[in-house]
Amino acid sequence: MNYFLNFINSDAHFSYVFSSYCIVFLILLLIFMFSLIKTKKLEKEYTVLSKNEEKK
Amino acid sequence: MVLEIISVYFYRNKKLIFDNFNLKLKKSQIMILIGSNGAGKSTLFDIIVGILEPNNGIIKLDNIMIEELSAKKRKMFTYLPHKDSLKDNLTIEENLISWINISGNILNKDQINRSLEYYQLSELKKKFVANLSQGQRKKVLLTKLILAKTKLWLLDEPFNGLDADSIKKTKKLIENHAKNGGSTLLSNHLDLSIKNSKKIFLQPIKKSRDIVKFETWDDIR
Amino acid sequence: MIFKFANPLKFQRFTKQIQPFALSLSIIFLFFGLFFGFFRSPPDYLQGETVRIMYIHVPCAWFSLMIYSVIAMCSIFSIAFKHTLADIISRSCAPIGACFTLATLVTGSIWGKPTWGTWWVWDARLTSELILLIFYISLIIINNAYENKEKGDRYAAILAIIGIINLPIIKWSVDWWSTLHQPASISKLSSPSIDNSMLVPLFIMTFSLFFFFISVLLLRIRGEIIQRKIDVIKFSHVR
Amino acid sequence: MKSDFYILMSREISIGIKNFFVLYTFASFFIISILIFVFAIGSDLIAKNNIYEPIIWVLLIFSVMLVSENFVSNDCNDGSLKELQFLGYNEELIILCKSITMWIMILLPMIALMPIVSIFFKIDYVDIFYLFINFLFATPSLVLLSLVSSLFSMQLKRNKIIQFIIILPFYIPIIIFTSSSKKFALENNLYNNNFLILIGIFFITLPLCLYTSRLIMKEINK
Repeated sequence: MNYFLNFINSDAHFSYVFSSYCIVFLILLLIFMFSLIKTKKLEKEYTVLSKNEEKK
Repeated sequence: MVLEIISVYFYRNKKLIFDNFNLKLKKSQIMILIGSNGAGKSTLFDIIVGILEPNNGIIKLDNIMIEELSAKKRKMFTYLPHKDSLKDNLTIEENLISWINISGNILNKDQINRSLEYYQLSELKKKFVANLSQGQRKKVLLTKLILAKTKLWLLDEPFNGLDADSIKKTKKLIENHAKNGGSTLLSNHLDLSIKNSKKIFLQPIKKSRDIVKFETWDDIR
Repeated sequence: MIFKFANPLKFQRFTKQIQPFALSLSIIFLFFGLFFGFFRSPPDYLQGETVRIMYIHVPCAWFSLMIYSVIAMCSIFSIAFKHTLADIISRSCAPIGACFTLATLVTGSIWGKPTWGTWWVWDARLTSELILLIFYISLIIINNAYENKEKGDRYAAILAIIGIINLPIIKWSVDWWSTLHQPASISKLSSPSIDNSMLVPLFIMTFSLFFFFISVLLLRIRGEIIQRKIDVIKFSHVR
Repeated sequence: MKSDFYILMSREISIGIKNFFVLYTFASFFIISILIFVFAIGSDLIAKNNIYEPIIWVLLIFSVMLVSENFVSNDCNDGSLKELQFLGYNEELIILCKSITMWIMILLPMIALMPIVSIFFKIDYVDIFYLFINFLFATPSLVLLSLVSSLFSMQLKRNKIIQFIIILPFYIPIIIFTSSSKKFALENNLYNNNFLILIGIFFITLPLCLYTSRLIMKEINK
């Protein structure tokens, strides 16, 4: 437990480690969000298209 | 059997162009493919010649599969595609000479001059191809037929851009080629008739896949 | 071939089930990794706390190379067997690979600041990572350069094949070049002598990133399949 | 019966000689960009810490890339590339003959340009000899790579710039081993075996570029 404590108050290196983790999680979140939104949009479009395919 | 096309299927960017297409070309027979542009005439020629592989189907030249014969192809057919492969910065004569070297025949100068007279191109011999009209370029392309000593002729729309007189000349050329045992397959977008020739009408495939069922991976290619 | 009988519909349902499962697995492993990384492992005597960046930097570097080998295998498969699933996998892998290399570069330069004092150092591994990023970007560009998706896939596969053979040469020549330019820099970035207390979070983080990669990949594959179905429907209307 | 290689080579050379204009673009681009560098850096600075070699190599790479475009494009647009294919010549041979003619046509202006460049940069004669040997071994792989990149851009209607972005990472090993030979001669004995590495790189890029251009040429007709 004390590893984490003196990690918190090691003021010199804390900002570097913390920022690097935040940036990596940001990048991974971005790629996840983009592909999620893209797939959802495509699914909606596909259901619309296949609906009026059946009508024809 | 000079040329045989057996059950060819071909997709081009998600559209079905040939659906179980069959064709048989016998010796000294003329066959005309008539179809609107975009019906896949030049695609068919590309498939016959072996540049495009059909999705499935077999093409046979003199009962040999097209994949097997690689260098011998030159001797078996002459294919004049839609785009004339003439170099702009060369004169007519140089173009013909370079074509003769590529297609593997050996001809001397006066044979070339005699062949140029057929379409009255002999006085344009020294002109560069760049400043020739579209019709004259087509005539230069057709003089290749006179020089070629091959059995099978594959002509992709030989008549467009030609005036009436040279259309008659080309027809006469094709007819006496058929007389001495050669066979030709030519395509045209207008309906025309050559003596004892067989006509095939190519319609673009109307059968669109209404309810699109995606069974195999090729459906979404 | 294993993919022959799995048609798009079955494959789509398969990805729909696996994807959330993989995502939850990756989040669980992430918590374990962070716990072991920050609570159980000691700081390094030489670099202090910044060694904890290694737990995220090294897995990302491994994955940027692993994803490129996935793309390379899929492009060979697609050139040899002309199977659309291989094209779809390699098309959806490229952006994820680019993000992992970007993450490696950023964490590498952040890690370099305390150890070397400057943000960017022309160290051998960082430069070859930068070249890998440029290569990923050119793969993505060529994938979307053509309106006809199939042509884009084919040219991207050809570029990937050129890359398979040239990237090791580039890596080797960059290493040789950087040893000439900076003979002095003892590459501190190399992970120090790892005792097992540091090894455990490293592997757990690798597993979490692996499952994250799988889930995003399956998501993008499903999107690609649906995109191609839409194109086919749109094209079949055009007479 | 003349062999395929002889036929193709004679065709390529006869066509290459006809459009001599290509050599003027190559030579003029090379000279003008050298002038730009001299004005930018100043000739005494170049002569002092002799960075003339990297400058020459970077300019050579860009001029080869520019010139390779019109070697392939007028053949492909007027259909003679397709004609060669359906006449039964396999694609590797076509590309091999094109690269050989391009290499020869690039060699001629370089022989003329070398003395001029040496006067510009006040290089002594020993280095010119090594520069030229380096040049002989590196340009074949440069030519092959730029041909592949111009084939890539044949199909692109909109943005032709992609061909430069794609192919640049593959020039890195060549530029590393050519422009560093003179500078690090003293520190290590890599001086004389840089040529061997360049030959090695050439023997890797030769089959690779021939195979990929075969794949591309099959794709162009689709």
